[in-house]
Amino acid sequence: MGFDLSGLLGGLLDITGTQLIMVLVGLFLMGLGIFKDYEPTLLIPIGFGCILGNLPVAANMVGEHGLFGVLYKAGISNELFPLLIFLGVGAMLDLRPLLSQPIMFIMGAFAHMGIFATLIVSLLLGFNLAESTAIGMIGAIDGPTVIYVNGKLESLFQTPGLAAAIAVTAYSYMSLVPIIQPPLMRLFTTKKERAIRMEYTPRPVSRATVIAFPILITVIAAVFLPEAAPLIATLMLGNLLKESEVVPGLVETSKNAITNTATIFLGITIGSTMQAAQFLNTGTLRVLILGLVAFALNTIGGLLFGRLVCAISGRKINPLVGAAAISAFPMSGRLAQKVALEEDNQNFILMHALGANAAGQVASVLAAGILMQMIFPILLP
Amino acid sequence: MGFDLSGLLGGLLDITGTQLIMVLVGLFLMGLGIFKDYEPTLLIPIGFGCILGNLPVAANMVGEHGLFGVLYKAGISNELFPLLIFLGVGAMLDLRPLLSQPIMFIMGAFAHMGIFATLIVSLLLGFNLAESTAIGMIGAIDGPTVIYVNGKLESLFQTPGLAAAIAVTAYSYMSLVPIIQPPLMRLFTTKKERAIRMEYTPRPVSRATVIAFPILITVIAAVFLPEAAPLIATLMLGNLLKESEVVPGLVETSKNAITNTATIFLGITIGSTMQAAQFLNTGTLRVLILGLVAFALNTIGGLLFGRLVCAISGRKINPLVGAAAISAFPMSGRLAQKVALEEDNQNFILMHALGANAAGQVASVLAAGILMQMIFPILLP
Amino acid sequence: MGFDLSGLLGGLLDITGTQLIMVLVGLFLMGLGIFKDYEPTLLIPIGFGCILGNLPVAANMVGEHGLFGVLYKAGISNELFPLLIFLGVGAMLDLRPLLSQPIMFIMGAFAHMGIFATLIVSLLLGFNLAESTAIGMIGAIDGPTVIYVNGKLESLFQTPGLAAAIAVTAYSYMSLVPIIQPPLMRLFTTKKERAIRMEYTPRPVSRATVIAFPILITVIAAVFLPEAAPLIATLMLGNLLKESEVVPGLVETSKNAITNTATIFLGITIGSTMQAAQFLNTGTLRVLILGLVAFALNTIGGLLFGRLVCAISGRKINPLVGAAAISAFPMSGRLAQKVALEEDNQNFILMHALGANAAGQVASVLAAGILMQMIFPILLP
Amino acid sequence: MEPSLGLAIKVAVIGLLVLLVVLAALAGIVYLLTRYLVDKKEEAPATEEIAAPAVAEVEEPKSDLTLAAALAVAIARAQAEIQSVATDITTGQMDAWRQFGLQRRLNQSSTIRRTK
Amino acid sequence: MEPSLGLAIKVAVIGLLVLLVVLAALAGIVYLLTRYLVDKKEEAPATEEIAAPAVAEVEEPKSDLTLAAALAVAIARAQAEIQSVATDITTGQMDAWRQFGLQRRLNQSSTIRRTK
Amino acid sequence: MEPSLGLAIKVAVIGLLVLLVVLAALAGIVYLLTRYLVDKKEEAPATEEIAAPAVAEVEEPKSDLTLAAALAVAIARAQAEIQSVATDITTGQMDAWRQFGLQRRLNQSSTIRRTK
Ligand code: NA
Ligand code: NA
Ligand code: NA
Repeated sequence: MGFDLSGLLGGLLDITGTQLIMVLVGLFLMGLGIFKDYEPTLLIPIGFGCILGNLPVAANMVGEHGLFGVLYKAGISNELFPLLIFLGVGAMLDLRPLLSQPIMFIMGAFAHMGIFATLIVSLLLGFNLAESTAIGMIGAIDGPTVIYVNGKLESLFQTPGLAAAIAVTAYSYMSLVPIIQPPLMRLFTTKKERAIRMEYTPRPVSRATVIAFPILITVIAAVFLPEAAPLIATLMLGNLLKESEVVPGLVETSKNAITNTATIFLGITIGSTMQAAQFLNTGTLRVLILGLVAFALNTIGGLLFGRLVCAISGRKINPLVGAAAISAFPMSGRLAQKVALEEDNQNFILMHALGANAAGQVASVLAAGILMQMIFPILLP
Repeated sequence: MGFDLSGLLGGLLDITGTQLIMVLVGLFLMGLGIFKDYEPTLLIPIGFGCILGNLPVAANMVGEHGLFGVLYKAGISNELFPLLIFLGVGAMLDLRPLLSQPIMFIMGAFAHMGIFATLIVSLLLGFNLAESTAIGMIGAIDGPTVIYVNGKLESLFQTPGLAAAIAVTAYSYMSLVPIIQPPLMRLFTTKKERAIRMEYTPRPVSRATVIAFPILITVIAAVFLPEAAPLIATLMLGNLLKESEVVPGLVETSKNAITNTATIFLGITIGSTMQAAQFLNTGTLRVLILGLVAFALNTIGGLLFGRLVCAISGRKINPLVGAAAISAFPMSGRLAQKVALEEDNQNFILMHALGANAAGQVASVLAAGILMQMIFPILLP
Repeated sequence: MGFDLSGLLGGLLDITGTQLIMVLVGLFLMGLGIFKDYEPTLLIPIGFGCILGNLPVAANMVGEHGLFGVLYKAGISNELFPLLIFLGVGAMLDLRPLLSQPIMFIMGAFAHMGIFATLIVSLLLGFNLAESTAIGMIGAIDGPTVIYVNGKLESLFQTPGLAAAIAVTAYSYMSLVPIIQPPLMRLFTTKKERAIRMEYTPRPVSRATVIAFPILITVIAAVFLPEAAPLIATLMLGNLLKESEVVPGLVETSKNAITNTATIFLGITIGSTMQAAQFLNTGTLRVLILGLVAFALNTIGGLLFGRLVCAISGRKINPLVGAAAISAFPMSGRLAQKVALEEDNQNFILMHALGANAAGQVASVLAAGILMQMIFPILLP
Repeated sequence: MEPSLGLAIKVAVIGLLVLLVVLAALAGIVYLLTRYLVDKKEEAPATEEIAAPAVAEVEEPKSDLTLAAALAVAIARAQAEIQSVATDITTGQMDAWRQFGLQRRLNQSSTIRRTK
Repeated sequence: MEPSLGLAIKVAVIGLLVLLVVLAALAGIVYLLTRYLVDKKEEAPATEEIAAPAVAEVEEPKSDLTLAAALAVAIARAQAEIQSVATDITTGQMDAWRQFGLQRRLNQSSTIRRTK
Repeated sequence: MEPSLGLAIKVAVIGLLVLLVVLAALAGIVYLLTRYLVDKKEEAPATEEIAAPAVAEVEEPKSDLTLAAALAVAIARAQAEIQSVATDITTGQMDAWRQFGLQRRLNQSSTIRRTK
């Protein structure tokens, strides 16, 4: 009768201590999502996948014929899921606050300098150029973009488990934006600056403009940044479908069925790649720190440029808007508004901040494209 | 001019008598679904697939490049569709009646003894161990579980057409639960027993409990029953998403778009595997009988255990609740309520019966896992 | 520093003049969809795909691992997407106006003579038999059917870029039905004929009939037209699900999530096949002309048969109904009503026209099946 | 392998004829269907309607109930919307984590938040 | 390789016992969960409810507002439906392209047009 | 193949500059778009609005109609819900097959039954 008991209990003995740690990590990520409501659509599936990827069941799920293996092949290795999510993100994205204040585009550039700075720091810490680029991209705080860049560069990675570490770090920091940004906003601006009120006199945005913009930026990306163009293209296709106002069914399905399906599948599959054997090493710890550095530098860059513009404009621009020029849309824009209200409860900078925020979403993908376009000829001669 | 007439009429001459019988079977299954409203979401696609699988068109649909071939590869051979359906079932499943009355779990064990008994009977009738296990699983009355077990064991089957016969039998009996269970309920309990009223004093169930339970059972299954864990995991992921209450979009898509798509695709594909040449043999007839035996024994097992508990508890427990401890959720719980009302139109045992019913859903997947875990080391040394 | 500028600007130099023309074609198709509201669900994705397929990004998108390559393999080469769209079309199709006036079926035959006539003309213009058949099918004005036939015959095509030209022509003319049909309606009927009022005394249609019809026609197609049966089968499965009235969830998902997803994916992928190098040649121009001829001849055929029936019936039938017997459902039926109202603003022929229109949808798929059934034994001996 | 024009004409003519025959056959079949399936099935529900006259009577006065129900549902939904926002705004003394959590939900566009 | 009957009986009996043990264990775990997770978590929302009594008061009179809101939404939707049709019907002097465009939208069945 | 730190700095600096240039270009393009696409397109709908003043007048009194319509739809739906349940409960003398069928529908959770 021993045959079955060993079959049933064998699994228990196979679990290593590091796998237990990963199970706890998975539980922690799910807890953040469920009880703290931090990006639950991402963290619950990722945490769930992480748990399953580190218990004996993994043998039946991660392999080619397992659920995670099937999903990995169906949508991660070919980068379909991030693109489908971008289709939905585009269909939810409102670019009007940005299009009515085109100056906000410039904010987006400075709020992404952390990516480039972290690239250099990562190289100094021993990562190779491909790895450093992917690590820097964490600063964009944009899960699908990071997964996409990972997929393009993964074959050049040398540190074991790095792709999973980068993906999970990016998603984790996406959920921690409301924790990380406000203190930096208060630290790098003065009370007076945060209290600056801004006039809201947007240029009117015609239907033709909101339709022309997604097409134009797609064409520009398709010509100059072909490596990142699929991301821009799907994002802007979603936005175009929405702004065209003539295909509500396609918009509805893009926003809901397609995005939600891709989110669940991508989440559990990415979670399952967090294998203890590869994940728990100093590489992951460095990625966590470097990702935080990249994100913090992006925020600081945005704030400092905001202060510069503030000074130049004769204190007409609230520098908090600069910190909103990152990819976490519309979260970051709302945080800028929130911090501004702390100093002056009648200070409404939301529309400006959302404009900068939309610029940040566009800038993060462009940054990914520029970096890939520059390093590919070097790394893949 | 004969070239085309032969091309157009050739098909008619190719149809065999047995294929005509299968077309009638398909029509009958569809009729059950459409006119009798018996599990129409399953029986209409299965019946439709069965018709197409037995007419000349099958040559263009079943092969690798045909619609059924494509769907088979996309979601049956890799077991994706049953898992996706379980994701949606989990998102619809309310475990509170069970969690508030944990004693109902025990009911679930006895209402699945038919599976194990039928395994032995099947072996005596000449099926091999893998076949007998799959046939016994019909008793669980749970389509996705049966398809999943089929997929795992199919390579060990020797009887031609057995996998299709088992799958279709399971789905057919799922639809016949309201026909099969009530007479057994009346036969194996006394009038007095059926009239027993039950107090409903559930333990309060906290949000933490409804969230912790799906995670806990997933971990337990992932450690001890890795063969069935993908089923438990997707079922409980769906339930966790629902109970977390923070991801309504993911729940909505899981319950609707994902489940409905998988249901249509799985139904027509399973239906198309009912090929006359393999399906119409004595094996199928034996499967039909053995499946009925397994299901009936499950119900009887639940009822007898219910009577035992009834006697032990001093007639505080209505034995009908025991018959509800099967996987057909929430159908079986409602049938127990209905039969109870026949004796006493003020006797409300629905919440108890639904608790047992949820236990039955969990127990059926666990039974599948335990059996696979035990026989795999024997059959695949 | 030159390394990056060349990397970033290289793309610009690679664009050829013909590619620029294709980008303009893509913009034009999108403009038709967005600003003129002509089949925007098709033309926006197709136009978008066309632009991406002709810019440097194409290298990353069209290949096996690119987004378009992945989608092409997932749903075009195996013909999954057209079949999924037909599932949804079926779930939206109301056959009652046709079933209550079975005579309308006959109209459908004459309104498809353009397909057969164009086949002969195409052959005279130098296309081979497979090519001529596919070109003739454009006259059916039914995108999914044309894509499906393309897929079946594509391996026999000799003209480069022909499949893309045919697909895009079909979709373009689908969008131009309201431009092309009304002038022909006025030209080929007399004022008096258009003013004929029709009695509306439909036969009552029982639930059993609306359920039996989709099954019956599926069986007939599965026996006699196995090459086109997958199209008929998915169309009629969708219709059966709808008419059964017992599976609203499956109908909802078929009509929305499944159809919209397939529409977006099919659109951008078909658009991306419009490669300048192959698309811009005299073949495409001839296809555009022949497709228009096929469609116009279909309309004229329907009108002339309508006049014949009109005369035979003693002017009881308005010949405009004949022009509605094409596949563009319910567009063509509404156009017939509209033209009839021009002569007599109390003349309601909508229900008759919609009956003919539904017959046209069925007839176009049958025509495809008959042609394939006839030429396959000749071309693939 | 390349077929002659004659063959193409043959295919076209016969194809059109076959299409006509098939559609005529369908017309005939549908004629028979509508003729013979009509009454049998239409009666079944009819008898049911007769069998349940008491129900109809009970349902008539329910229209007020349904009006109330419809309004209740609509109001409950609107209320849920307003409350969820109100909660976010008025929770001054909540613990910081929970506050950020709610903030996060506010941050999401309403299209993302609401269930389809 | 083909197992004997004895083996099958062993599998069945032990399998049933294991199922019983596993389910009993689950019952025990759930008993502990409902016992020890109940109060701690239920209190948290309770204190919040106490912390925000002013909110509740503010919301009470809102029911009229929500009724208005619900009706407004319902009416707006119905109005949008009617208008879109009305526009199509009453646009006699529009340019031909736009007219055909609207026509096209009319042509689509309402199930296709409305957003799910 | 492993690039030097100098190369990385070059990539970072030039990358940031290129990003700045690209975004500045986009700002310029959008400035031009909003400047030159605004009036032309905004006028087109304006003329249409002028062209159809009679329509607007006709629609004004329709608001009562739409209120009625909205309520009717809401009530009809609620009624349908209640009826389907009522039918199930009150069909004592139905044939057994149909009864089980309805039972089956009752058995399904309402989330499954209702169309999304
Ligand atoms: Na983002
Ligand atoms: Na079940
Ligand atoms: Na059509």
